[in-house]
Amino acid sequence: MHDLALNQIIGYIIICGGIIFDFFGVLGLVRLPDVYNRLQAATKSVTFGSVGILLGVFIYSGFTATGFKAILCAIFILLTSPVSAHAIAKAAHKAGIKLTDETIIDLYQEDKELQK
Amino acid sequence: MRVFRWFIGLLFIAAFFVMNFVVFTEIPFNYKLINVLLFCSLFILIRVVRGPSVADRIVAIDILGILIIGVCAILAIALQRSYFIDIGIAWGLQSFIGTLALAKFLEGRSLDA
Amino acid sequence: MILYIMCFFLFLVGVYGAITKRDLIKIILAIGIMGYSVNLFLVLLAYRTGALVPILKKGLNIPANMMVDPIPQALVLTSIVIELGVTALMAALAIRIYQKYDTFDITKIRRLQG
Amino acid sequence: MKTERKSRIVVFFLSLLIWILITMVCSIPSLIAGIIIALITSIFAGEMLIITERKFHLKRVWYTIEYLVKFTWELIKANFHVAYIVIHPLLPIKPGIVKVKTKLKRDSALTMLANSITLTPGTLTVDIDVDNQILYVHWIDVKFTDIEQTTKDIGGRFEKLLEEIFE
Amino acid sequence: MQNNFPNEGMSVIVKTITRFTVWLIFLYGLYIVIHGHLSPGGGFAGGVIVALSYVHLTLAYGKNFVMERVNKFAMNSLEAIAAILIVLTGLVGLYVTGYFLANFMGIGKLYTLLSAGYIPMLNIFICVKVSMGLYLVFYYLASFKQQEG
Amino acid sequence: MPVDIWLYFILGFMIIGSIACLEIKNILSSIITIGVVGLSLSLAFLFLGAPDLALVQFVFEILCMIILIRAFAKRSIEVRALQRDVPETIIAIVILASIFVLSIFAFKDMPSFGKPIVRVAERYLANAGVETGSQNIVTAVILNYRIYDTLGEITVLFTAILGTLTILRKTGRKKRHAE
Amino acid sequence: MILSQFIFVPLLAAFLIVLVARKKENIAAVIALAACAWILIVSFIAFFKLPAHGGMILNNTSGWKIPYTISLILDNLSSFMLIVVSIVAFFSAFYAIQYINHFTGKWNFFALFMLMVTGMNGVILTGDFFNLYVFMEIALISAYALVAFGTESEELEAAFKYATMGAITSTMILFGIGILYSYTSTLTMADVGLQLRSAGTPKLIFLVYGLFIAGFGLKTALVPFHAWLPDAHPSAPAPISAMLSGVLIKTLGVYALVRIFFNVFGAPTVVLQILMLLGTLSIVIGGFLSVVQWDFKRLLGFSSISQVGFIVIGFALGTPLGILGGILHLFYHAIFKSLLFLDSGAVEYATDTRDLRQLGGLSKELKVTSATTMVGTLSISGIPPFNGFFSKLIIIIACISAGQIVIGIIAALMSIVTLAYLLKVQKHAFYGKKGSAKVLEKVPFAMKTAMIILAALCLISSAIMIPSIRKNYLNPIVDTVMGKTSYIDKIEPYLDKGSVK
Repeated sequence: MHDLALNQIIGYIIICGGIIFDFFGVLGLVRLPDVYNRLQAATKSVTFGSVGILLGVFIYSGFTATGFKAILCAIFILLTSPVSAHAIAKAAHKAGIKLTDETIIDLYQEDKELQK
Repeated sequence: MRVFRWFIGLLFIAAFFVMNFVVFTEIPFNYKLINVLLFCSLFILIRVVRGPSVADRIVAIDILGILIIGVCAILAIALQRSYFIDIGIAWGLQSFIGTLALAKFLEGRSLDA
Repeated sequence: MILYIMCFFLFLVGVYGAITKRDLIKIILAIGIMGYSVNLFLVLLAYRTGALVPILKKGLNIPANMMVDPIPQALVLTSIVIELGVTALMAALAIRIYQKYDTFDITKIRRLQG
Repeated sequence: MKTERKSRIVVFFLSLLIWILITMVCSIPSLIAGIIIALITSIFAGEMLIITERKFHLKRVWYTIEYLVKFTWELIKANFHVAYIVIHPLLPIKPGIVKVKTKLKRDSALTMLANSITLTPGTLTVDIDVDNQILYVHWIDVKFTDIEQTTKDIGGRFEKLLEEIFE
Repeated sequence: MQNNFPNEGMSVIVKTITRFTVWLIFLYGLYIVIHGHLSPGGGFAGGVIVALSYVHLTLAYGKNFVMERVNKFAMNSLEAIAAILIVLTGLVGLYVTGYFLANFMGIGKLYTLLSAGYIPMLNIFICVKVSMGLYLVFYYLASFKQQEG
Repeated sequence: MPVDIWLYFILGFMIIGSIACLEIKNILSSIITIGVVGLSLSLAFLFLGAPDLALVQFVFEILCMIILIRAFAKRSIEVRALQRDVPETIIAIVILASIFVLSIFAFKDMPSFGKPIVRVAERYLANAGVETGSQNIVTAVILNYRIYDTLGEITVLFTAILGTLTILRKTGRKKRHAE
Repeated sequence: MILSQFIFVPLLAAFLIVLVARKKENIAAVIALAACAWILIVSFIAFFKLPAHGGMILNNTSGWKIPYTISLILDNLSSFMLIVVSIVAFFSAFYAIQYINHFTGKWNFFALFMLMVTGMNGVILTGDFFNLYVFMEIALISAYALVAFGTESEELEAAFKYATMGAITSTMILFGIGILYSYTSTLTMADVGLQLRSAGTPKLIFLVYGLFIAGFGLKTALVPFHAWLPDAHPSAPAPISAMLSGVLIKTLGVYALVRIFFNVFGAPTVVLQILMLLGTLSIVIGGFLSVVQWDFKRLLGFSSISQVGFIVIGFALGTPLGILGGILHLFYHAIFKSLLFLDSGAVEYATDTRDLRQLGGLSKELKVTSATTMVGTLSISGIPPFNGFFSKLIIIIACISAGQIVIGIIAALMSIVTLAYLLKVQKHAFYGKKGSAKVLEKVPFAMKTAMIILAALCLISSAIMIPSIRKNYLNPIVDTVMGKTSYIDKIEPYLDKGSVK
């Protein structure tokens, strides 16, 4: 850990932060009660975590091929991961996977029933 | 009961972190980070094996894909090779497509319509 | 050595699935598991402790005994592609069988019982 | 037809840019290969990036930067929110699916809104109804169930900025 | 871009993002192919990624949308042509050096794009063959209807 | 790198995943589980110094998953008995267990992990860059030294694709018209 | 030069068929037939050129030397196998020109056919373990697809069963190759043999033996692994049945077993005993099961299991006479079994059924088919002027002279059973009472020609037994198999032993 330049130390700090958020994300994946809540925790935290790691790599390695690849990857994740979360949530709702008992309101279900 | 389980889990996680960062000092720091990410994938395995519904498993595989991009990135700076990020990018791109296919199928539509 | 034995165990899990399951898709999956185990086995053979990826780097003269064995990797590359081919073909067969019998259960399909 | 050509040109230059950035080798063969590949990309997959005509304003760049800053702030907040929920032994959640009305019309604006909603605290877009301009949002900690209040609380954060950027 | 089949495919969000990602995936596949001899990857991985970019389009927009843009017959023919070209490469090697499939081109300077003789060329042929073939397999498997026949 | 510890972990992961995959009753879940197993295999390749394979395994895994999803038609075919008769299963398990126990003795002769015998590949590693001009030695092996294998590989893929198209023809036999 | 033709000619033919013949299907047959004829001619040229090269032509691919690359190796045994494959392939293709009119997708058929030929040629010629696996997969995958060619439900099931079992055992073979690689760090067969010779026999090698016997034994359809054959062979179109039964099980099974266990591992006694046991079991079980069949092609399928048993025990005896018998029976069985399958195809073509209970009295209407079937029957059951007699006689004599009298007696008795079940075919299909099935269509010209020529070959090929021919052409083959290490010794000078750098 010695003789690191300043940008490398900052990079490592961001990477560590990213990993911690990754960890919270998967913890949420295990702990939360139903698929929608899990999606909430997992998508947000893991996306942010991985983007953090990639940003850390960018800062660590500066304006090199590694850095730009990391940025490309980060942009891609930021764009696609909410979309896949949306696709899964919609599909799960259409497939009739129940929300947890703690749910207080489900307007989507009501609207779907109205349309029929 | 819930608090009790929370406490057991906390002990488990704390044990891992202590082992990783305090006890084993000879492992380089980068690899300790990878250890943490692999530990995370253990939770994903739990969700895959237990997951009551199909959607839970889809979430798990999607998250696994994003998680491993982090592993690739850390390997890239640990080994000083930029092509590990290539694999990470491929991983991100393709796992998105895989998730879309699974979601589309779960929705009850055939893949081509 | 324990890694090799675990690998062989995974192989046997695949064999178990392939000979005891009675669902066409599960049989295909079991064959896939066997393929995974063999691929992993081959790559495990190639690894040398502390060795690097077999890709040269400009301005860095890596000695030959500091890189992992490339031959098993080449073999696995081929074997992955072959597995994909077999999977696609078997999936096509399974779709066709499903069309004829409306089931994937091989006990309801006459000849596959044996 | 015209938008298609424009789209192809944009894709060509973007591809070339990305090629140069990710290879970082400025030799002539690499550049030529990049140009050829960008051409192939724009021919085979470049026709759908831009589908509508739009004029360029300097103002939009400013709003984009503002959006990005706000978005990053919300993203960090969202993550601390998740961390708080996950660590808490009793899981303080009150989930539900609510409706959000929006004024946006364009596909790209709606998509960005949905993505932003997904990545901000406690919300997740479940479905989108383009005709009625309604988003169905899963909210991990439901505060209001009324459509107007939810619209203000969830959609209001980004709607204006996105309207300026995309419409 | 005009979409004659607006009701097929997935929701608007997915369609919009697909517009942005498809060319990126395509470009990335080609990058993997061209850099096959410099970094991991090569014809097979790149070919699959290119095929998957079209699979992605099919998933998001439905098959009719894609079939307006590509020609099945041409894809099948291209696949066969690429395969023939690979064998012909081998024959040229046989003619020039006396060994089947031997390298008949100069090997160039190490670490540059134009090195490794016939390897980049073969990578491109393999990419064409693999991508066309695998997309066709996906297409035929996906559009096979249970009721027919 | 503590590769062997990671590999114990990943192999355990894969074994649990594959057993789960074979025992889960819902087929779509099975396919997803095998996807997870394949992804972790790809991770193992990454650690074992084979990024080529990690990439190829990963993309082929996704394609396989998509093909397999397509291979079963309806969502409704879910819960059913998956096992053959109990005696058959027990016989199979006993036979496989005995093979496993016997194989343990055989595997004692293997060179230990991390210290393989490398004879032929030594030359590839030393000379491939100069001889073939390829920076990536795996590519040099598959596309120059052992390209004949790759020709075979392409042919396998071609055969499989052609076979798939053949099997999915609408009608196989012509109706006999001269009756 | 001459060796790579066996690979690239059928390969190019297959690719060209896909490219050109999709709209005009008749071109497919022309291309396929031309390629088959080319291979047939070249295989004879290679066979007669071989003695001038000292019994071994070695051709490295890609310009490097073995063990750093893959070599194509032609010795007496592989050259002989090439001739067998190309003869059967040519006549099957010729027969298929008109037979395949009853199916759709003519170009698919011929492309897959050529790919199967490529795979078998590759397996025969290669000198590398992994390459053997790859080409075996080509042959097998095309075989799976061709078994399901008619896309009727039975065919699909048979193909699925075959594909499942084939895939499992192929994986086993790959695992065995992996273990061998870990121990010797090379893939060239001769080099593996050299390394093992110096290393002794570790316990690990027995695991490899087990995996290889299971793997190649299934391809050979030896008895505990035979379950796929009686389904797969009848389901395929008749020319493919002829190819599968005539050459595929021999190339991928018997040839690979012989090449690996005799030439590379030096014929270990354990393996020979196991093969002997499996061969005997195959003869008995296959023979008795085929007596009770009522499906024409299924009966022939079981008969194949039984006859392959003869070949395997011939080789497993390990004596020169036994190996000579094995080789001869391999050749003869390829001819008469393909003839019989083509006959059954002709019957099916004409009457649309294969059920012996519905057939009967066809000898007047299908004269050529009836006559050629008679020739095939006499050959397979070992009636003197026909070829089957000699090979079976040699195998039985070899058994007795090697001291395995019990097996010799079993083999002798089982050849009587062979006669019994084929006479059943004769009685129920061609002679006897007229059955319910009617002749709907005449057997066309190409099919007739192929059958007549194969029937003639049944007689002519007995001429190999003339002592001078036998001495010049068969004994070198026996020496190749028998001289336990001559394969390795011959290749050793070609091995590049240059030190690193």
